[in-house]
Amino acid sequence: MSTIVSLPNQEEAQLPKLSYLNSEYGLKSWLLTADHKRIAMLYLISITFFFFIGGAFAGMIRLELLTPLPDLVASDTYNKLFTMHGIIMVFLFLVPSVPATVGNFVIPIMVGAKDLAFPKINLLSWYLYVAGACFLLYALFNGGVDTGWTFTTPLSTHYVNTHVITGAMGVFIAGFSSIFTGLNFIVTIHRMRCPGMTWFRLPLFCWSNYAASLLMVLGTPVLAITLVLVMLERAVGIGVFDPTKGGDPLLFQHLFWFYSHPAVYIMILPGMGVISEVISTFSRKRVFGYTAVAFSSVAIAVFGFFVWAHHMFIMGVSNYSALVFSLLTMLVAVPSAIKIFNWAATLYKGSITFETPMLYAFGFMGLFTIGGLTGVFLGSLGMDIHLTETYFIVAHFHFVMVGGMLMAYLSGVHFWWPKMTGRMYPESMSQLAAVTTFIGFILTFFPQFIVGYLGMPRRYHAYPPEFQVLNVLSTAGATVLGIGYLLPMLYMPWSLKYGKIAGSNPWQATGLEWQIQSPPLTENFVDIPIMDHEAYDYDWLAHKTEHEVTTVG
Amino acid sequence: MSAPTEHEHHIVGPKTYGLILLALLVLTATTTGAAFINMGVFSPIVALGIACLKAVLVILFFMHIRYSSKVMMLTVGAGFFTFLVLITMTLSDYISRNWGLW
Amino acid sequence: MDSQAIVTGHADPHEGHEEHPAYLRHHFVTVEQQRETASFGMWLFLLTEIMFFGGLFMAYLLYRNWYYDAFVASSNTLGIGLGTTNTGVLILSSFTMAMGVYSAETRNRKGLLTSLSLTICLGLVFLGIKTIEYHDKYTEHHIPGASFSVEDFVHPTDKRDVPLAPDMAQHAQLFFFLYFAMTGMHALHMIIGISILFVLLYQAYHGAYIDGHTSTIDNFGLYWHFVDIVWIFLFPLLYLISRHPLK
Amino acid sequence: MHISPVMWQFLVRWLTNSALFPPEASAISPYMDAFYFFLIAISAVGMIAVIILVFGFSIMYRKEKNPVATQIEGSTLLEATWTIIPLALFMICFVWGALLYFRIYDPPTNAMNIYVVGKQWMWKAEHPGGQHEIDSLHIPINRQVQLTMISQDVFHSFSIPAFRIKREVIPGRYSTVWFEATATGTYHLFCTQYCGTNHSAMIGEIVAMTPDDYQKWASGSTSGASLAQNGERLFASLGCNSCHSGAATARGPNLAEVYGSQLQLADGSHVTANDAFLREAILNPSTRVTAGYAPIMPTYQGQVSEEGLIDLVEYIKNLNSNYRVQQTLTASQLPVGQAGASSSGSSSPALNYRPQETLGAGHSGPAKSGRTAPGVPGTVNQ
Repeated sequence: MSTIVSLPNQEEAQLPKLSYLNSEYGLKSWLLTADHKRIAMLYLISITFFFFIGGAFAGMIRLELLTPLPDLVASDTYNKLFTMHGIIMVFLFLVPSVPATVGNFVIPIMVGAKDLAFPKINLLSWYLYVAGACFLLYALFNGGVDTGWTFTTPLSTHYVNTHVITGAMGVFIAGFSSIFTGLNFIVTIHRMRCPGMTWFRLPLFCWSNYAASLLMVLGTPVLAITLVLVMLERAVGIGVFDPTKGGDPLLFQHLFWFYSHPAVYIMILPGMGVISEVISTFSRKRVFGYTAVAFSSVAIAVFGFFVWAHHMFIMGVSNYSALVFSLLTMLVAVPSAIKIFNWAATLYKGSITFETPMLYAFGFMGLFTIGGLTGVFLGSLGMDIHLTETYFIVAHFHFVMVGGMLMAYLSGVHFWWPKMTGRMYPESMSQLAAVTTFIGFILTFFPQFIVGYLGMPRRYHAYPPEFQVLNVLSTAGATVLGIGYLLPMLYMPWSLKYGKIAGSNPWQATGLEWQIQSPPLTENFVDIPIMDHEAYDYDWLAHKTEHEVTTVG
Repeated sequence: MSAPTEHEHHIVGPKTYGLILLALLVLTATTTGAAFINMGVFSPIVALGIACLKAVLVILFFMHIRYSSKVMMLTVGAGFFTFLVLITMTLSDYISRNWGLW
Repeated sequence: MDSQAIVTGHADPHEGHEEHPAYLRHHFVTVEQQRETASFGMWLFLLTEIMFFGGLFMAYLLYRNWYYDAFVASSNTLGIGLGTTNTGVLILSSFTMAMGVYSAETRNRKGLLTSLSLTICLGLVFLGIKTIEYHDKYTEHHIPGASFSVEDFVHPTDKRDVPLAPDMAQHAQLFFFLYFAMTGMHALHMIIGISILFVLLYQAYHGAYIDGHTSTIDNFGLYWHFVDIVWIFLFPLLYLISRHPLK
Repeated sequence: MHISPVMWQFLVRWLTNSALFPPEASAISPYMDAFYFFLIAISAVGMIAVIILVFGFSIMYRKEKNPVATQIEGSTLLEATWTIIPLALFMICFVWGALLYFRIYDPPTNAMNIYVVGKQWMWKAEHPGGQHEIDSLHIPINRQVQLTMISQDVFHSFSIPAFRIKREVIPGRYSTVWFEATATGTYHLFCTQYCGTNHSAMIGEIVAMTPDDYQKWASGSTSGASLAQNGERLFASLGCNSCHSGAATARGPNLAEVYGSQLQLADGSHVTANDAFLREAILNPSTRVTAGYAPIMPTYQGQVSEEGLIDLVEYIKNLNSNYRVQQTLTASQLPVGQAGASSSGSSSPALNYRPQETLGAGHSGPAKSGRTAPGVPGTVNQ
């Protein structure tokens, strides 16, 4: 059976009279809303804001590293730059990026619900996010934090005199924001599915966000208590992590990485969900091996809790447990490989078009593959000794986080932009942006693998001159990358007013969210839908569109 | 078939609550008494065993898990499982540290 | 606009009761769904609480193994009597709370009011006893930090204790820090719980929760029982398991 | 097109001496690089596979060419394939990596030992012969060198890219790493664990020399007293010898030839007396009490610097007989009064401490143990 793609005639399409955007007006109607779509918009704005703050810091870091000498900024300033870059990018951008914006917007619609299970808690989690962000901004404006985003003891507790407590408090609060988001998603996916929406009819985006939410709910509290202990140790001087008082600084690392390694999967899993949706939609095909992809998400989430000590291989953990953790690390690499190959196989015999989300998705697949494979370098014990704490590891997690997650995020934002706003983004412009981002990214971070194997340590303010050429390349790439990220900032707002009217289903995608008007009504569905077909069922979609054509005219 | 697995609401009566209360108090007395008997390495095991028993009673009856759906039981299990992962995997490092030179 | 393209019928699984009670939120279909959703969410929140305390338990286990003697000696300075009483009190309060849930389900306003107020009282008793214990620690200079004195551990007053070497005695501070951190965190949860209880009591007094919509009471009950469970584990760990140190 | 001269200069410099790998200057580096190439090969294969699939399909099945998609459910066989093959490859990486890891972190028995102390923001190396260096380390080639490292403040990390070795330097605990340099030359020494303001200034140079040159250098730059000699002086001035005199009735265990021996502890367990154990025994004596002795030793936490501890450890390592110990003892043996006076101003909790009869079965009895407590002078700094 086959499907003929016929994009709806967008000249005839018009914006619906009533939608969640114009149901109420005024600032109050936004700040006190319980509508998941509006909260998603609030998140979108605040996250973008912090992304560009963090990006500015990254730019200054790259500028400093243009020359081997410590000439642009003082070393303390530099330390604060990369610390705030890390904290903001991890806790204020990457962790909430896809779940809190795209996920918040589409997950309730995908499962056929009128809202998330706990709309007020959803709003609360945004306010918590803002509160945490305010703490971090306060710390920033009062001179920042210079412990590195890992708050490593005893440095953070006894040897720096910056605003560690404020910063840690900010992260603590932001952590609870993500806990509540995750809690909301889990409950929604469990309890709010519409009739007929069985687990295996869920879009894969729901599966991966579900897995990520499990990690949020179970992992983040450990970070919270760890930060509480750090704050207490700094304020009152209790010695839980202080070797001179009999504490063990490694215990901090254990507790911290128990959250912060799963956090990596919190960041990447929702991105994988986006890729599944996009690849399927633009190759007009059901995702190859749906169950395999779904279960690999869960497998990643579960294994994710067993591998944290691979961040500590050279830090004096027992070599026996290093062995165990390395083995488990190898296991957790497998589900990611499965996903990649399934996506590739989804293209087979598809009918592929190359709109912007698809381009970003291809970018994701390439960069994430590199990132994942270099992760195997670092996961294998011997190689880790030489590579860890060098620029190799910096390049590795930027390939996963920026090359993977950020690509997926942009892919998702472009993909659901018509649904969110009712208007199309300018296609050619955004394709340019996607390509620019990809090229800039490779140019920025690939040299860092080489300079890393050469032994240049991370977090270095000044470095031996022989590393300069590679660093110059990296900085040059960073400028291109920056342009790639600025472009959407220009044309996305533009499209709000001048973009083509999207119509309800511009991509001819099968998800429930594409079967309702865009932008949707506040209550999403007039009546709770009944799911009567599998996910990614393009034949069903074809029938439906034919049916409409016949009925309409 | 509505997807959310719905589960009829079971009302636990005061008799059950009373029995559980009695059991809990007795167990508390037992564990305190046991603390005064020297059982060597077993005294912590006994104490924690009794604690687990009490916790299970509270969860099953006071918190109605015994009467609620599989998903809930699974959820509670998952929580304690993750907790055990944290404890065991971390301690595995500390325990095995002085097994060898390295 | 095909705003409801795939809606092929009304979604309510059992067409029986069309009349929706006032407390059914717009985005739920049935009361059952709403109740189950609420309690499921509460349980997930309790999972986060488990992991939150988990970090502290982890630290306690580790340092108890490292500085066994210090932990034994300091644990023996805690009053087992007060500890046991508190455990009993807390279990009782759990019972009264459960009874509160029961009377809410059976729409018994009087029972609800009495059990809620009883729970409040028992909770306050618990906190009172805890205050006494804290005060003892203060007078004995067992509060870690500046005023901490190792005297009691290098020259034990208690016959059960063996004297500790000065360096080991210093590590008693770790025990007491963890003691205050864990019991303090627990007490904080109690305080929050009691303040919520006051609100519930007020609302119940004005006739809430006896119209069949008991989710709030149920979920608060879950929270209260969880706090109880935390104490059920703190009690043996801090008070009991070190009475007979292994020689 | 026009390249800016600066850019051009960089490119030329890079292309002329473009280093993709640090020099292979240690016995381990060839193994490390071999493993590296293997991993690169695997990655290349995986990468190429993905690229071929993605681009191939994108070209073959683009909409213009293939307007009609054919729905395919999936294939268990394929799933199994790309589960098992990556898993197998990763397992090879795991085993190979583990072997390499143990090769690097398993110290040889007869290596020459150098002590390294990291502090914000410098490296201090101490050779057994008493040569002290800062931010540099001179070593002979073709000789196994083991580093016993400790940090005075925060986490540091001792990294020599040219030797492909790196090890965290931990506060409050010895960590070791070893290498065997194979080529003379000067190499980078980095602190790779972020350690505060001047992290990037905590660098130094490794000077690998031929054994003769090393001998010349060592004899030229010795500070006079070897570590063991410093240790002996410290041992006496701390009054350790008043308990650890080696006499049968001594309150402290006999330390002669204790290093490397199996000790039975009060709790019945056994430990090997290595550097870490000795250090721990000085700072937290009562955590691991030797069987048959009372836990009466005061802690020297905060009284001896890490260098001092290293001296003591090195001294005890080389202590073969108690002859000199007793010599110094007779000189410093004083009645209680003067002992107290000599150590006045630095009263330690141990001064008026009485052990209980109940403990330490078979130790030499409380009567004596009460009489003279070890005099504890103030902070020792040499």
